[in-house]
Amino acid sequence: MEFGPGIWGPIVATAVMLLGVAIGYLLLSISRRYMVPKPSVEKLRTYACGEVLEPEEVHVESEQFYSPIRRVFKPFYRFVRPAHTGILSTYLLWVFVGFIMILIAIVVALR
Amino acid sequence: MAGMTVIVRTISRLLFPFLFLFGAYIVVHGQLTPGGGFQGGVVLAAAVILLLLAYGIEGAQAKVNALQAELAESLGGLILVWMGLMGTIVGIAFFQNVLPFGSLGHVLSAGSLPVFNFGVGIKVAAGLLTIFYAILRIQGEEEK
Amino acid sequence: MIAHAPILAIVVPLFAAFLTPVVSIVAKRFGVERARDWFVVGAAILMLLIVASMVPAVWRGEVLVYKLGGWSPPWGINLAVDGLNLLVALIIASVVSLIAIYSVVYMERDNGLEKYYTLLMLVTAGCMGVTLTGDVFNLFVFFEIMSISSYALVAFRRNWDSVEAGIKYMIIGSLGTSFILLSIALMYGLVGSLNIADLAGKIATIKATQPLPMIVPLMLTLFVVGFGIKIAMVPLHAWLPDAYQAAPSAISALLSGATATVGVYAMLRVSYMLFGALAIGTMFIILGLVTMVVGGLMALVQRDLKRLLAYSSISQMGYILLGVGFGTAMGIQGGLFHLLNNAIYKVLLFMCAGAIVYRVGTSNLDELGGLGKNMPITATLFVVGALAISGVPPLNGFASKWTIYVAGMEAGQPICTAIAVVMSALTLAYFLKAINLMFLGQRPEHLREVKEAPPLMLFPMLMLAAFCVVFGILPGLGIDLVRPAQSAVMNQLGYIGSVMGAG
Amino acid sequence: MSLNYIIAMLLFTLGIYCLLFKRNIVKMVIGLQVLTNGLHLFLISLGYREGGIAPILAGEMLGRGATAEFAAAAVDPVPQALVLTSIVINVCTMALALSLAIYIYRHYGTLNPFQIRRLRG
Repeated sequence: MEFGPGIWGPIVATAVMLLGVAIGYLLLSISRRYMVPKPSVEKLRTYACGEVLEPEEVHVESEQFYSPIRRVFKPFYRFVRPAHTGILSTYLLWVFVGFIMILIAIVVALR
Repeated sequence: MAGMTVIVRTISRLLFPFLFLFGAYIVVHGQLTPGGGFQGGVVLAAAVILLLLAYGIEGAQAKVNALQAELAESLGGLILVWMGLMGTIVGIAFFQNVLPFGSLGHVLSAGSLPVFNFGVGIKVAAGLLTIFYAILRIQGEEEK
Repeated sequence: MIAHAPILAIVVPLFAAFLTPVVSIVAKRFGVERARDWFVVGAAILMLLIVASMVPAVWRGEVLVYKLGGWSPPWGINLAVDGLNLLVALIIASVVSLIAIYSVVYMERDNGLEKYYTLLMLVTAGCMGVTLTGDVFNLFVFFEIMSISSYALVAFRRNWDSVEAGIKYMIIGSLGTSFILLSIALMYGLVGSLNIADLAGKIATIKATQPLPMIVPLMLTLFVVGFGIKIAMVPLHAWLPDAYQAAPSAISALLSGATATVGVYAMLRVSYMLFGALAIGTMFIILGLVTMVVGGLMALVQRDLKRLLAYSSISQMGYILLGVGFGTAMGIQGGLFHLLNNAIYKVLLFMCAGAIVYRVGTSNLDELGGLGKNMPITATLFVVGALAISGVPPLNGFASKWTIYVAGMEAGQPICTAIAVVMSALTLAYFLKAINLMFLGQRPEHLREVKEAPPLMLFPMLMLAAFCVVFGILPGLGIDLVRPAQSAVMNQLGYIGSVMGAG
Repeated sequence: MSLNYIIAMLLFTLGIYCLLFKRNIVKMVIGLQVLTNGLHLFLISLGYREGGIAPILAGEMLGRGATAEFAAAAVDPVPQALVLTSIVINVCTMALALSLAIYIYRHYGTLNPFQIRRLRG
């Protein structure tokens, strides 16, 4: 197996992972024996200090899901993302800009 | 689109057979003269499209309706692929010549080439016609 | 090997494409409309068998040269199959077979299906033609067949989003193909040949004997941009999210699994075989990194599942470019292995998205939730695909990404490798977001009655997920599949020798 | 002869200009066609030769039967075949683009690419 330095035996690793899953499941089932879960409507609801929320209201907004990461890459989301304007002319302009960039790169590389 | 004035109608009705003949001539003489399946097919399609312009879509569809055009397009493609396959069945390679060459300069010569030209001619004529019908159908939907 | 196998692999889908309208009319007359669908499935499987029959000969190291019409290579058109072609042809044939099976149920609510299947088979024929041909103009023609049919397929449903995506894809794509044509014209003017092997030999001679003509970098650029539009490297990627979002899911799967693969193949063939251009590896590395980062970060903030998958597909193309750009044996091996894996799990993920669209009617993440209880099998398969694409062991994505990382370290590019690892983690992040929003959480009231996807749609997805697991647990199997392709990429002289010697 | 190349380049540039600066889908499609026609002119000019004859072995050439003489006089037929193929492809592209433009107009009521931007981000 050409996987470079270190040891990676996929079968062994898979076996170990499956073993881990089995142990976890075993622990879970043992604990279930002592503490039988008693689901009730209140327990299944999302806790919001006693407020009753509809499932639609609890749903995380998909665009805000990773706001910390968005903050880290702020310049990207400020400049590159709005550049995907949806305007065909802009996209064609990108193609030409890309063309010129690649041309310069290739001329430099082949010289 | 209800068609055009009586002058245009008459002229295009008179012109239609000649255009058709000219297209057929170009297709059939593809291996001998400049031209061939594609060019002849375009002339064939232009003949029908002339009727379409003069008489409206009904006039053209009386000659060739949309289903016939689609079927003819498939037929042209099938002729092409089938002649190619004949090369593998009879000869040793795809697209190989399987028919006798005949004598140079005659209409029935050049082996499989006339058949290919015929297939391409049908396919191009029917294909262009299908394109026109399709675009006209979009327009028709709009008016409703 | 079946006699005439290389040409039959192209002719079978082409023949099926022309026959589909006829079969459709006949089937409608006899009241068995489904016969048309199964006819197409049969044609796709027949094509897969034909391609598979070439495997033993090619893996022995032969280059199968097929002369159309019996004309010898520099003069006539020829098909040349070496390891690289064969790998790509296998990927395309399997992907198309599975998508044909998937479409039988997925597309049943649309009308005009005989056109859908005709176009599907035409795309297949175009992909196969690009892959197997040994003639550069023939490659262009098949590339156009593939492109035009895929424009039509993207706009197949003719509602506002698919039409908008279609016209954007069409104009940008046509610009790309005219670049390719210009490059071919320049090449014909410079060298006077159209055969890939002949061209490669002659360009090598020109390079060896005289200072490089100014036109060669321009030719290479035109090719790279033309094929780069098809594989959507940044900044040529703008059409892709729109097209993948708006197309029917089966077509999104086809585009990501077949046409993008073909684009990578053509790029490899042209830049490595024709120009022997290891010198531009650095450019591929930079482009790959930019593609990876932009695709990944854009995917993170998407609201639509299919758009998210589209951006992640851009990101994965970055990995392939990175691996190929390293230029070492292991790098190319990793890149090609990732190409294979990408086709597997990307098609799987788009099929899962299609199953959700089929049952729920939307792919907007904000309107989904809690579907894990309704569609347990689809959810499991999506999780398998998502973990595979993020490179979680023991699935196949891990094996290929690891190969690329090792190649990067050995090529002395630790920073590039580090960026790739970080982006891999980001991939997991946005897929976890998708899994969370779709399958976990509380279920909105209107999704209560949603049922599991039909078995005929689940079958191809199960097959693909099985491949994900198999190539993950036994990566040696995948590497063995890829190794002939890698040695074919490196063995430029062998290709030229076999093709030119066949006359 | 070099006039051909100049005009081909002009057409190509004109096509690119149309694609970049015209604010109408149909005009952009026309620009695409102008661009490819420039390409076709370029390809045809590559195969042309001063005072060449059509590459068909017929007519008076047939009588003399001198293949070498014919080959020396005829223009290169390969670019012509390439251009013909490319024209066929262009017809398809054009037809598809125009029918898409019709649908665009129906859904959006405009052909301005600056207003056809519901898919973005």
